[in-house]
This record gives sequence, C-alpha cells and structure tokens, in this order.
Amino acid sequence: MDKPVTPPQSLFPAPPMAEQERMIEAILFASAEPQTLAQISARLPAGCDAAEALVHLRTRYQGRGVTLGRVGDGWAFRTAPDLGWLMQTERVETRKLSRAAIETLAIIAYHQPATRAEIEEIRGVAVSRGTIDQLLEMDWIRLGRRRMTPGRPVTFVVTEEFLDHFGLESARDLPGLKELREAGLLDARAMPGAPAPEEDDEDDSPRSGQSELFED
Amino acid sequence: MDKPVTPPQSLFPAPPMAEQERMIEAILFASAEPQTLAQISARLPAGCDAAEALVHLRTRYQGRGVTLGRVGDGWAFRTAPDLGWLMQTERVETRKLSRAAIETLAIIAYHQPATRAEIEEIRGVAVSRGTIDQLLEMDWIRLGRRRMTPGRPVTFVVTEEFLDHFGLESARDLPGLKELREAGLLDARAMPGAPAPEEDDEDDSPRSGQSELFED
Amino acid sequence: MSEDWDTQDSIIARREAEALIVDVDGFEGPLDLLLTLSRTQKVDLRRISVLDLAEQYLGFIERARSLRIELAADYLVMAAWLAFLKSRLLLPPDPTEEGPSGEELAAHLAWQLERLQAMRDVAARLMGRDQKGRDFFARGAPEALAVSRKTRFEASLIDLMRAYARLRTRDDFRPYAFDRSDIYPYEAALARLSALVPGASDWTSLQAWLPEGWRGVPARQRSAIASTFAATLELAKQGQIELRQSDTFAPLHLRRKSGQ
Repeated sequence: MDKPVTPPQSLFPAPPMAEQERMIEAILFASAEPQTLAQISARLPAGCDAAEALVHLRTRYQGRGVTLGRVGDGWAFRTAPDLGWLMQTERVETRKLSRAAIETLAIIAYHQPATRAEIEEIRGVAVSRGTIDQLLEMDWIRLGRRRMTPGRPVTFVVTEEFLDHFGLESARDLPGLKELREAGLLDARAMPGAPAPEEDDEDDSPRSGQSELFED
Repeated sequence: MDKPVTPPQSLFPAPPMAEQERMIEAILFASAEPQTLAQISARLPAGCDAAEALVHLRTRYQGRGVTLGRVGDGWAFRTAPDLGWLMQTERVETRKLSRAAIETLAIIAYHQPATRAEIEEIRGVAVSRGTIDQLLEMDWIRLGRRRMTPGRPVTFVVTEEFLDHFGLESARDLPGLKELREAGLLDARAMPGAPAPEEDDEDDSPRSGQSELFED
Repeated sequence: MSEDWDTQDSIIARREAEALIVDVDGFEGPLDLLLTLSRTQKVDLRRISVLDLAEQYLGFIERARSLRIELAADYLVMAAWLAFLKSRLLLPPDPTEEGPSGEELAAHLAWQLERLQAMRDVAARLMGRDQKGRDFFARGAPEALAVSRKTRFEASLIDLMRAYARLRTRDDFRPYAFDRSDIYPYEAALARLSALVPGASDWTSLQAWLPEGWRGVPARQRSAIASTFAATLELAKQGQIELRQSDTFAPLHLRRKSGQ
C-alpha cells in the first residue's frame, strides 16, 4: 500500500486518489473556463497530486460522450468530437422581444380573440405588419375565427405553444388588473392629481385610445 | 445480448446501448438546464431508448464528483453536494429572501396549487406586495390553473427551476411532506361554523392539493 | 380579571410579555404573535391550552394599550374573537344557541397554530437543503457547437403581465403627448408626391393626391392634407410643379411643370 505523500506542513493526510479525482471532476464540470494545473491544485486540499489525478480522470473519460482534454494551458471537459453533430441544434440566439411585440402579445392573451383594430385601440398606436408576423412565426399567436362584424376582420388568439412557453395552463389563468395590482406587479403610482386607477376587470376594456382626442 | 427494439419504420438499426449512453452523456453535459426525456429523444437517432440509457448512465455516475439526477420531467448533471466547498469561485450570491417570502414559497410548495387567500389564511397576515413578484421573477413559482370557485382566483404552483434549485426530483420529495399530510396539516379545514370551502366544480382539480399526490 | 391574572403572573413571564410588546413590529400578524405566546406554555402545540393562550393574548393587548402602543387592526380583530372564544369556553353551552362550540373553535385555532408552525419548520428544512449555485453546481461552460443559427425571441411571463399592466394603466398617468397613429409624415408625402408628379400633366385637385386610407376620416385627412400641402410647396420651390388656387379657400390644384 503506498500512502499519498503528505507535505510536512499539513496536519491532515491528503484525501485518497479516488477522492481527488472526484474533486477535480466537479471543479472542471462547474468551471466556466478551462482550469490550469496550478488553479486546480490551489483549490484542492493540501497534499493532493492534481497532475496524477488528472491522468486518472482522463483515462476514465476515454471513449465516453465527453472527454477531458487540454485547452490552451488548462483542462476542460468537451463533447467527444464524433458526437459534435448532436450539438447542432443547440445554437440559438436569444433576443428580447420588442416592446411593441410584447404589448401586442399581452393584448391578444388578455382579450382573445382580438382584432388588429382592437389591439391598435388599446395600444394607441398602429400595429406594424411585422409585429404580427413575428408573433405568428414564433407560433405564439394564430388566426382565430373572423369577427362577425362589418368587414369580417380576422382575429388573433394565443397558441398552445404560447401557453407552454409562459408556463400557463390556459390564458384564462392570467391575473386580471386587480390581481396584478395586489401582487405588486402594477405600480399604481399615479401622476400627481391624476385620478386613482379604476378597479376594472380585464373584460370591460374602456378602449380609449388617445386617437379619439383628435376625432371631430 | 438483447438488441434494442427498432421501430419498423426506421431503415437503420438503433445504435448500441453503450453508444446511446455516450450520446445522452454528451447532450446532458452540454446543457446547463435539465433536458426532458422528450428533448433528449428528439436529438437521438430513431429507435433509441433514452429512458433505459439514462438508467445506465445514472448508475455509472453514482458516487462520482458529478452525478446525474432527475428534476421533474428532466435530467441534469450536477456536482455532488458534498464537494460544494470546492466551488467558492462559482458560487452565486442569491438575493436574501425575506421570512415572508420563504414562508410563502413553502406554503405554495406544500399546498400547491395555492391561492393568495390560502397563503394569507395560513400565515394569518396579508401577503405583502412584491413577495409573489419576487418568487415569480426567481422562476420558483408560476401560475397554475384558476380555482373553479367564486371569483375564480389564480393559483400558484412551484416550477422545475424550484425543484432544480433545491435538488428535488419532484414535489413529492419535499422534506416532511408525508408527515404533514398524515398529521392532517395540509387539509383545507374551514373555521367551524364558517361556510365550508367551496368545492371546485371541475372534478379533476380537488382542493386537497399536495395530498392528492399520495392517493392511490 | 386580567389584573388578577397579572399579579399572579411571574415576573419573568411579565418581562417576556413586555419584551413582546416592544417588539410588536417584529411580528407577522396576530397568528405569529399567538404562536410566540404559545411557547411560554412549554407544551406540545397539540396540548396547548387555548383558554390560557386567549388570556395571554388579551393581556398582551391590554398592556399594549396601557403603554399607548398602536396596534394594527387585525390584532384587535383577533382580540375580539379571542374574547368571544373565551366566553364560549368558560360559560356552559347554551342549548338554544346555534353554531360551533367553544371547544370546536379552540381546536381549530390550535390546528391553525400547529399548521403555521409546521410550515415554518418545513420552510427552514427547505432552505437548509443543498441549493444549486451554493452547494451543487450546473455545468459551468455549457457547450453550444453551432451550425444552425436561429434567433429566438425571449419574453417572460412577468414581462407579459407588466406590459399589459402598463398599457391598461397608462391612461391614468400618461402625460399629454401627440399620438402618432393618425399622423401622415411630411417625408412620406414628399416621397409619394415626387413619385407621382411625372404623370401629372393636367391640373388635379390636391384632394386627389391624398393617399389611400387617409381620406374621409377627419383626423387622418387633416394630417394628410397638411403634409401633402407642405410637400407641394417644396416641389414647387424646386420647380417641379405648378400650383393654382382660384380664390381664397378654393381647392388647390397642381400639375407637373411644363417642360419638365
């Protein structure tokens, strides 16, 4: 039995090699950057032999789905080169949805089925074609039944995909204005002198776009 | 040797089990988020049995520095908890939760789906503004289905991220859940003389909350 | 009655009670206070004497009042309810009276306290668990070997609800501002007119040059007329068109400048 060599300054024996291997495995897994031998050693208890443990660990991962390899000066886990194709779909760029899109989406979710004109009334500005197209393309909204009013405008409703993304069981589970306010999601800081926000439900939309200020 | 069952529609035989294991290992190593069985399967060639391969993989990592665990519907590699002290560099300082927020979280977890009124009844005090907001923002709770009682209040349930954060395989594994249920402390008991709690008119959402998880 | 009880009370208990009063802001409501008071009974919550607890609570309220400490309304509501409960527990049951017995009410209160204590215990156990990012860690360098690049637009439920809340309360405090939806910009009018002018060999009313969808609705028409008129002035200045108006307020006509 060969005992790990303990430097004289340490009061405790170094952990067994298998344990040192575990430690390095965890460190390299959790690190955002490849770790050099010196960095690894500095994080291990006194008396550890990181170089030897790395050799063992590398052997252990040989032929596995991930391998332990050198990256520059450091060590890191990487996907086995032959499995790179599995990672192909992984690259997705995430961008925040524009304010126009999120507002349009919110109106559709709360008022569905909603026509384009209704969305514009609530937002008080025109809805660009691109915004609707984007939401349709994302599969968050879809066309609902045509409204039985003059012009038979198309309506929009939210999709299953939308519910799935936002973790909702149904669009009816969205909290109403009153509930939003109670949950502190809605800052009721009114302008000085402005009337207090009315306690309305999501159903009775006052539909008061600023545009009517200009109506004759 | 048992060969993996290949669905008849596939022209190619599924890769051997050891190879399936490698592929899943690569996929799960590459992702910081838990991946569901469906997500994993979608990336594997036709005919693979991801469920079985996961069992093998989990066994392989038992006692290692990194272990494979279940998180709700998903699977993820996480470092072994006993090695947390090695990871000071990676440690993220989480916002300190108020006592109210912690209690609210626990009530939602153990009573889910829970309405705001139920949280308030249990704590004997109003849920302060921002508490729910904070828990939603941390992605530890989400909206459940509305309760089918007068007023149709929104309900809250815990998320996969909550399970992942606290290392729980499912909400059934919450500490002490069984004892609480057996002691009747998760029952919806109304004050004697007060009108009985309204029964949901939808048969598939009983008010018993978590306790239903144990019903056979 | 509470004075008798006060004098019988040990000095230690009284000190504790006074400390409670000073700390009244530290309590999270009447149930929390009751739970704290119940600890002085030093028994299992299941065997708590609700009658004693009611006495303690009422004593607490009494002393807080004598010290002129403002208590929130729900503390007083609880005091009233406990006084009612106390009378139910002390008086022999009145057979003509309906409703639950004092014992039933007391049992329910004890159960509520037990439940609150239980939720606190499990909350502590929950927070004592190993936590991600503190005790165990996810992959630090998730790999994303890209071949296909796809833009995914991201929005959270909070974003969605906030957007809606913002929209629906905007009218409450939105400062006065021009709404741009019915504004036909000058640049658009100029671009449109410049493109159409080469075909305008005859005198045509300015009205006829207004874009589709901007006629009829007064607000929109007004804006379109204004910007189109401004555009005609610019084109006239550039020598591309001629303008003609037969009388004040008469319709304005324009055509391509001859020789252009």
